Amino acid sequence: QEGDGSRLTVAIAQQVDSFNPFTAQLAVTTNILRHVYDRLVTIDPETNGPAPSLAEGWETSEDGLTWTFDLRDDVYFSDGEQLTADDVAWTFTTIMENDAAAIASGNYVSGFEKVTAEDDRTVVIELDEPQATMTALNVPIVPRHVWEPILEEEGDAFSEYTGDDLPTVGSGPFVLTEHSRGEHIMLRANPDHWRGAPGFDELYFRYYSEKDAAVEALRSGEVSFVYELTDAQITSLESVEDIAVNIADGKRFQAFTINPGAVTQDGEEFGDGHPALEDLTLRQAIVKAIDNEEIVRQGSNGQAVAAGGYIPPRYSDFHWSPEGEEAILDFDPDAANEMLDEAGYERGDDGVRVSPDGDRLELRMFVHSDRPDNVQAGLVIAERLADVGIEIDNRTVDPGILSDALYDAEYDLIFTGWTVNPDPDYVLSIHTCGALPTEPGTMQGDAYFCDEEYDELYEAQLAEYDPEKRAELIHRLQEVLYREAVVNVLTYPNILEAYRTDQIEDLQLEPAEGGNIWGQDGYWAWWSAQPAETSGSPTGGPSTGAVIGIGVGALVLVVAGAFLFFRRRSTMEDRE
Amino acid sequence: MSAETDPLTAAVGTDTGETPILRAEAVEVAFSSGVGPGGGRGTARAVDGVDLDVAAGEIVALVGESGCGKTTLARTLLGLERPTGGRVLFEGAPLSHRSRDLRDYRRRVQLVQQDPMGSLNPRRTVYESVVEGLRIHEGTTVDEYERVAGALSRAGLRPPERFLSRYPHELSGGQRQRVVIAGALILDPEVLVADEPVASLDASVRGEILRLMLELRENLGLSALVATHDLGLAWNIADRVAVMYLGRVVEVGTVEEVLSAPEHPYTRALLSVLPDSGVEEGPVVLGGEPPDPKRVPTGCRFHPRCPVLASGEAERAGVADMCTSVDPEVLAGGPGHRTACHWAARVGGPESPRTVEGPMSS
Amino acid sequence: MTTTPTAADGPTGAGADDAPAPAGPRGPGRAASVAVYVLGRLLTAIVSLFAVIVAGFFLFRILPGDPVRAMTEGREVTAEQREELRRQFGLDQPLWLQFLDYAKGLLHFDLGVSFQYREPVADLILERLGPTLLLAGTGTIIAALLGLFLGTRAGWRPGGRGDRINTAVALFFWSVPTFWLGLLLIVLLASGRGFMPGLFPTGGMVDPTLTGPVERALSTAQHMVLPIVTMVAVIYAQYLMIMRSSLMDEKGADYLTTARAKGLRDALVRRRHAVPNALLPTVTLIFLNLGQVVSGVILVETVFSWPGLGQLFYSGLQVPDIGLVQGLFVVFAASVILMNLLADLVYPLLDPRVRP
Amino acid sequence: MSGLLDVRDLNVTYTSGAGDVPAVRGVDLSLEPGDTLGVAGESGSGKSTVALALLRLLPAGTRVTGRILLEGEDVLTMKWGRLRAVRWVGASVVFQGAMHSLNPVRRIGDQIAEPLMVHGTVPAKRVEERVAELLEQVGLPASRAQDHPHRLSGGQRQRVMIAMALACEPRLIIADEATTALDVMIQAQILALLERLVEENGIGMLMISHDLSVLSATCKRVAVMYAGRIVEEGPAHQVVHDPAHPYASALSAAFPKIGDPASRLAPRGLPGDPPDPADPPSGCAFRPRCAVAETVCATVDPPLWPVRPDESGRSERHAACVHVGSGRDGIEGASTPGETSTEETSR
Amino acid sequence: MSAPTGSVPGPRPEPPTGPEPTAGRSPRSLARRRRREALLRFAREYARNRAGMFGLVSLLVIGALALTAPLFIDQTHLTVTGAPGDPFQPPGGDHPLGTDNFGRSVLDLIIWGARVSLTVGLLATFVSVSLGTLAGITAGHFGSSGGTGGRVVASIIMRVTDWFLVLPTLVLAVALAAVLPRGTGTIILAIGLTVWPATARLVRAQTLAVEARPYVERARALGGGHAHVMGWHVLPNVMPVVLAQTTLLVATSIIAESTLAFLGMGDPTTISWGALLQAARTSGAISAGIWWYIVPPGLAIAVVALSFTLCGRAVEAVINPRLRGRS
Ligand SMILES: Nc1ncnc2c1ncn2[C@@H]1O[C@H](COP(=O)(O)OP(=O)(O)OP(=O)(O)O)[C@@H](O)[C@H]1O
Ligand SMILES: Nc1ncnc2c1ncn2[C@@H]1O[C@H](COP(=O)(O)OP(=O)(O)OP(=O)(O)O)[C@@H](O)[C@H]1O
Ligand SMILES: [Mg+2]
Ligand SMILES: [Mg+2]
Repeated sequence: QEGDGSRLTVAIAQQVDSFNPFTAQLAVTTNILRHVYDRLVTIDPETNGPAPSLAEGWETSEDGLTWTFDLRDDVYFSDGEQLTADDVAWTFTTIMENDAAAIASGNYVSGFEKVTAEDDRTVVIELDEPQATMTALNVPIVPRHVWEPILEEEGDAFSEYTGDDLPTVGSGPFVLTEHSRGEHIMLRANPDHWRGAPGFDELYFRYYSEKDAAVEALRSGEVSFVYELTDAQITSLESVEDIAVNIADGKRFQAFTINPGAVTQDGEEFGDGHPALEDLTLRQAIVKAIDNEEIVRQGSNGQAVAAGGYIPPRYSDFHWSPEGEEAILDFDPDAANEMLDEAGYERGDDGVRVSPDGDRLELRMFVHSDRPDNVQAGLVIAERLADVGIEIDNRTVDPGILSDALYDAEYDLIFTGWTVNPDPDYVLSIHTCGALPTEPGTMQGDAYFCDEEYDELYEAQLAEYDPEKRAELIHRLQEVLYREAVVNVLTYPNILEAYRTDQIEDLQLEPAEGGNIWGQDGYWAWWSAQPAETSGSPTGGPSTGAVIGIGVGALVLVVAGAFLFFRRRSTMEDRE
Repeated sequence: MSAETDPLTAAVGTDTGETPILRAEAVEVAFSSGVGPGGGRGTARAVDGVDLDVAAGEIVALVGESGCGKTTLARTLLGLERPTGGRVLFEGAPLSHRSRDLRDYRRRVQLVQQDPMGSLNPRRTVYESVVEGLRIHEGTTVDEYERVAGALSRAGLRPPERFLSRYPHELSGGQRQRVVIAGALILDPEVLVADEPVASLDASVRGEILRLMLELRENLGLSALVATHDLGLAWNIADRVAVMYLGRVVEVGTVEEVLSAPEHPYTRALLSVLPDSGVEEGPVVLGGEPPDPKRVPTGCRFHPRCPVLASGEAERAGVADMCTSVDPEVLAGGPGHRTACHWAARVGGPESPRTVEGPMSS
Repeated sequence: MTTTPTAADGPTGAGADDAPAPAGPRGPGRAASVAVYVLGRLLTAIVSLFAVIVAGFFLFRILPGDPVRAMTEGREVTAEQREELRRQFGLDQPLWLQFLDYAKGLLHFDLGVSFQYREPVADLILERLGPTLLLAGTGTIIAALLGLFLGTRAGWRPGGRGDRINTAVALFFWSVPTFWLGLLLIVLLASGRGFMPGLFPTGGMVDPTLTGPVERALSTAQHMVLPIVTMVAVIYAQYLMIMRSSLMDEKGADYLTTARAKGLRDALVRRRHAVPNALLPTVTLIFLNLGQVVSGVILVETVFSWPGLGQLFYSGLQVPDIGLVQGLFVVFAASVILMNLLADLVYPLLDPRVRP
Repeated sequence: MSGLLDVRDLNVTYTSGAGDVPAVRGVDLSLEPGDTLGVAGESGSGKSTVALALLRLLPAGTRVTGRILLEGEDVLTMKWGRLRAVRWVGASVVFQGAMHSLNPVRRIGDQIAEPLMVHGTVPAKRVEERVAELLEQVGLPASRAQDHPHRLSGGQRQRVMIAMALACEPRLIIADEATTALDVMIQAQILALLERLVEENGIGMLMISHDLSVLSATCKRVAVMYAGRIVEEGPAHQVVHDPAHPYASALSAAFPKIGDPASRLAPRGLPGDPPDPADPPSGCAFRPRCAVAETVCATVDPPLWPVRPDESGRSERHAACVHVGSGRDGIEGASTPGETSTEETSR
Repeated sequence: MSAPTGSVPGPRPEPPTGPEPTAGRSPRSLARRRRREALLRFAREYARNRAGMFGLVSLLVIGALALTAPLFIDQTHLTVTGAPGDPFQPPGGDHPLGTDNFGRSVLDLIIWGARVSLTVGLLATFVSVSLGTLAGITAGHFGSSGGTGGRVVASIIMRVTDWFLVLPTLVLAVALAAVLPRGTGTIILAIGLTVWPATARLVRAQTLAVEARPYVERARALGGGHAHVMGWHVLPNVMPVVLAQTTLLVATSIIAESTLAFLGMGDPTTISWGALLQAARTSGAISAGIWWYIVPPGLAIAVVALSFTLCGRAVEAVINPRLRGRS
């Protein structure tokens, strides 16, 4: 038995797709692999900017096409081999050259020309075009001596290789040692990690397929940490002794997009979006009729922030929010009604407006049935739009149906939402004209949005290495999005988490102010977490618990049995 | 003692040569067991070639021991069982198994089942059980109530009101049987096929029921085939009697002929065991198990239990070999006294020597 | 018309003066006929299974949604990455080719690959089969025994106090949703709030830190208590009700009077005579349920995070992981088929009358 | 008075369904070991009810009063435990409709063995042997013990029931239409068997049957029931062949005799309506159907009188009819009948 | 076949009322009168059963509340934007059962939810019980006495039933619910179409047992056709099984709705008991100890199910001759 050390238990729900860092995509696995493999650059919890990790420093060539990373010289894999520039170069090259290995991180290297190991400590990356996201390469660096043989052996089947040879060999603060599917995942601390040993000896992920059960497990001390809580759960946990709740600024935004008339990149129209929605006035009126504050209140029970721009305020540099004059789409149902009246949307007898072309404003709204906040927001929107004479056919459906509707452009309004990375490039890229489908059904983004000004701004920000200038460009991008009222952000839901203070002493949030614990872009939380003084191992109890439980069960059985027996005894005589 | 001149027998004219109203022609019914755990292979030849006529207005008794195929024959006559060989004729026409034809047929021919316990639906009242046939054929009629009451009182359940709303489990065995009879009579059938109709009735009620049958025959020309193992019943009402053994009729003739001057050793044994039979030699109790229709013995089917063969009398008559190897022919169904026995054919009956009808092919 | 003696029908012979022995149940052809019966059943089962496989395949293909999109939803992927996935799972091929591949795979017990886990579905299922069988098997057996026991009580004296209380309680549990009851049990008995100590774990199957086999077994038993209680509470009513009504049907039978007349205790009359007869219709139901129970534990497994097939299905459904869901569908259906087959084979043992 | 069975004033009233049915009204019976008492009577007259009452097997809710002394113990007031001990050992029953009285899912061997085990009549290892013996006794090969009831013919099932009834060597056997479903051949065997048992083991037998010839051949004494009462009782031969009560004589006359030209094609029944147990006619229940009824019959329900008594007023036979010898005197003498005569029935 | 099939297996359904002035009535009106009287008698007997009346009354009350709900519940109070209270108010004066996460009164929601839940429960049960009974009786009847043609029909029915039977109910319901458009109708269909095979199996087994009884043969010997045998003999004898199934299925159907919601197949925008439970669950009310949001919907389902059982029990007591006069 080796469980004497300190252990931190996390309740998780999502299943493991793969521990192959080249193919793992699900949030749980990427989160876990983040603790197993280091990246070149990580994020600084204090500043929210790039921070050195494997790379001590980096520099860019004049034309911005060549990046040189200087590696630390004290990084060892858990099998004792040193990590060198060769490992880095091999990792990137493999992703670039092998389709199967590109599944997880292919998007980061799509602009790479070549990656070379200058010497043991220096990696040089050459780009096709300038790329501002180079300090946010979320690519795990793997030991070449371990993975090269695997890659060769698996060949075409590499994409199916799930990396279940445990323990893993990585350079990160933890080593993945055990995985029992659907039961638990075990990580042991890497005491020789270059950044210093983690506080806990073991990181233990335990499966709870039902969130309420996980919360109860937190109450009973069986787990140390739960995440993705609801408002009601947070509220009730707040008052519990030895439990701390953490309400972090959201990384996600919740939005709905309006189908402005779907077209392919060649301009071929398809789908059956409501024709009137091509009209900017109508789209803007729809947005004006919706009160984001109310959605925060009703849809998220206050656990969200009403949105303006596209990028959550957590990323303060990139966040933009319409102020004063800019805030043309603020909640104002009267103004919305007026706009519509003026634009010729007459109200019919039933109070529903009819477009100037004679189309009744009955709009299909698709809502994710599996997202309670979407469902609730959907209800609010449907009711609010009724106020301005728009009838909503609320289709709260399976994700599958919803995505079919989206890709076939057979919707009018549809819910969406993204988790935004510290570098927002990707979520911005999906609204460029290049994200439009080449043929129906192949869209990259989540709205049929295409705007020249937007595309120009997007290209510009990608090539802009100066953070402040880039932030400015990104603000303007969001303004365009806001104005066009195709992608309409409603709220930024808070991240709700809780942990036991009698098990976890102290941990690092990311960002330090209003940051979250689970799903950090670095590994700060679990690396920094310290066992509490009183920390009894959370699972230290079960054997006594087992004894009590089984004892009680047995007692109940015995009592019931005795009762039945005697009852029978007493009545048996007099019965026929 | 011969009853050939019995006025009643003559009156109903079994000898007139008209087509019999109901006729079994070489009827064979074999049950083949399916396959399944528990085994039980082989074919049970429950009825193994029976010719039997029931003339209009005639009452025929079918007697025989348990398991000899009486019930099966009765069910076959009603079309409840399809014969595996031969056919059933009603008024000279072969019985059609089309459901419409069967329905009409079953209006005119009624069955009284052997088992009064099981023949009544436990969830139906007496009224409902009796009226069932009426409803099937005539729907609800105005005089339904009267007819039900009439049928019940004719069957001896008087006053009928007392029984109408009872359920079968509230009746005595005899009362159940009478409910079944009432249910059959309510349709005024032309032919009644009754399987042990009075087995659980006391003598007085039974007499009453039998008298009712005779009355119906007189007034309405009812014909009947009564399957029973009760020879007294045959004596009471039947014109003719057919003795069955292991799926075959082994002796047939008028009641007087068969019961007073039995020829077949089996019939004689039957009569001898009646409690107050006047047989001097004492009861001839046949040994052994009742024969199994799955294994019909070769030769005369009765030979393994035949007292005549066992006592060596057949040997003396020189037919012992035939007994064990030659199956006597199927007896014709019409009037006349016939016996399927090699020994009887050779030496004749004890009192009135007769010949067995010679081997014939039909 | 002549009747020829048929020698084939049985041993007869000149001079055989005792009647041929009755054909006992253990005739010579018994083994053969049993084999034919069993084979026939097996064949039917196989045909059903095939039908199910076809149905499963096409049923899940018409489910809306593109699995690859669903898998990559919310993450930063390029069109090429998606295409790669699509190719990997053979989703780029025409449907009939996919089916042929699938059918071919089935012959080697290859149920395809899970989109979500990137692992052969068969492996995933095998891995989870044990826990599910443990949970579902124990639960059903307890529920059936409890239901039959209480149903016997209730049906023996219908309308009595025991009957009223028993059926009311059973129906109450029957009418509450599984997840509702399960979660309440966790709240009440596992979380240790208020004065109640946390008696049972909130989920999972075994405490992984334990290594000794005895300890692990004990820990598993402890982890099983709440799921089993939930499962039993929710399903035992069905057994109770069916047993009750068939026993009531049987109550008027004459053989019960016989049994009583023999001087049997009331309990014996019930146990030895009434129950075996009343059990016959119930057995059908038990086997039906045994088959369905594997899929029926979806909710219990989900609530109690039991690492079994149900939870696997639930997770597959969330994605949706067509390969997995379809594989599970086949497995669930196969379990029903298997149980039906067993029922067909067992029933004749219970009811001599259906033995041909 | 310490006979095997002594029934006094037995009344049974069914209460289920539409109203009460007084099926048995004041029946007295007594039986000595080694005796056979036959019971005949009209269908529905309460014969089976009496049989069931003897072991308290009537459906719940049925009202039973009177006294049933089985070897001196009153069955009606027995504790359940004692009653169970008495059942099948003290007295066993072959039910009417015995074909339905077997459990369809249990092997007949087990069913026969069951009372043996329950009552511990024979040691466990001898049970099988005993079952085989019993089956042989009733003319079934011992191998049939392995069969289930549905594999047996009606007659065979009936014989199984008889074998079962004999299992514990009871002091009293109640055979309710035990041979009705049997063909004459087997009936003869069974009757012979029963007679032998009664004789050899000195057990008592209560035999209910419609077949008067069977009763007269097998039983020492016969009782005739009508409308829930015993209307005549006496030595079998006399009651069957020379009945005193009008109903008994009607019954006897109705019984067919093969070879008797008088009954040929002339079945005799009994005219008139059977009595309604729920609403019996005043006076003698048979009065409405009686050919020799008089006015007095409408008021007096006669008890059992001695028939043709000897000087001391005793007789082997009793009948409940005002026309029967002392009966008339009794009524005309306006003495209270009943007590004396019923007392005399039991020797 | 025009055989009359007494479909109401009422108590003592025939008039033992003596020879009445029946002259001048047509058989048709007589039949009608007979049926009416049977029904009346049934009602009278039923009314004597206290538990049955209790169940009936409570069902009627719930049904009446559900039907008249629009009269006393302000529908704007059921909307998210028009919620009258604050989220998660505990039970108190204004809201006897507290409020949900939007601030809507849980009591109002329960009453309103009865509309959908009862509809789902009743219709789905109706669909599956009638389908199952029909299939079971037909298969059982023709399988045992239909001649070759009948046997073919029976075996086809049974094959189909068996085939449905082996499909895992829940999985199939999920697939159906996913394919069909979301809504109450779909739920009803998904439940109704997947639950019936079990009923069919049970009914068939019972039918086979009944068919083997001599009274069925007697009916056939009387000339009764298939319809007669099935309706007059088989149906009353399978009623206990059917009733037992029905009482169980009502609850099953109501719950199935919430189970489908649990699996993500429900329509969270409708107000029903199942949806309420699911909403309570997704809002984390259970672990947050907001019992007033979780317990009432569960209890409501239980009450309806119990009431149905009481009714079923009473019907059974009335139609079973051996149970008559007890309880
Ligand atoms: N469905 C069946 N399957 C197989 N064998 C059968 C079937 N029905 C009857 N038999 C057999 O056919 C033979 C004749 O049976 P049947 O019922 O006709 O005799 P029975 O003369 O009416 O006898 P009983 O006097 O006992 O009623 C019996 O041996 C019986 O076992
Ligand atoms: N459970 C019951 N409820 C009401 N009445 C009943 C019940 N059982 C029997 N009876 C009635 O009681 C009377 C006596 O029935 P019993 O069975 O004792 O008659 P029995 O003499 O045995 O007639 P049988 O010779 O026809 O068998 C009958 O009139 C019968 O209708
Ligand atoms: Mg028969
Ligand atoms: Mg009787």
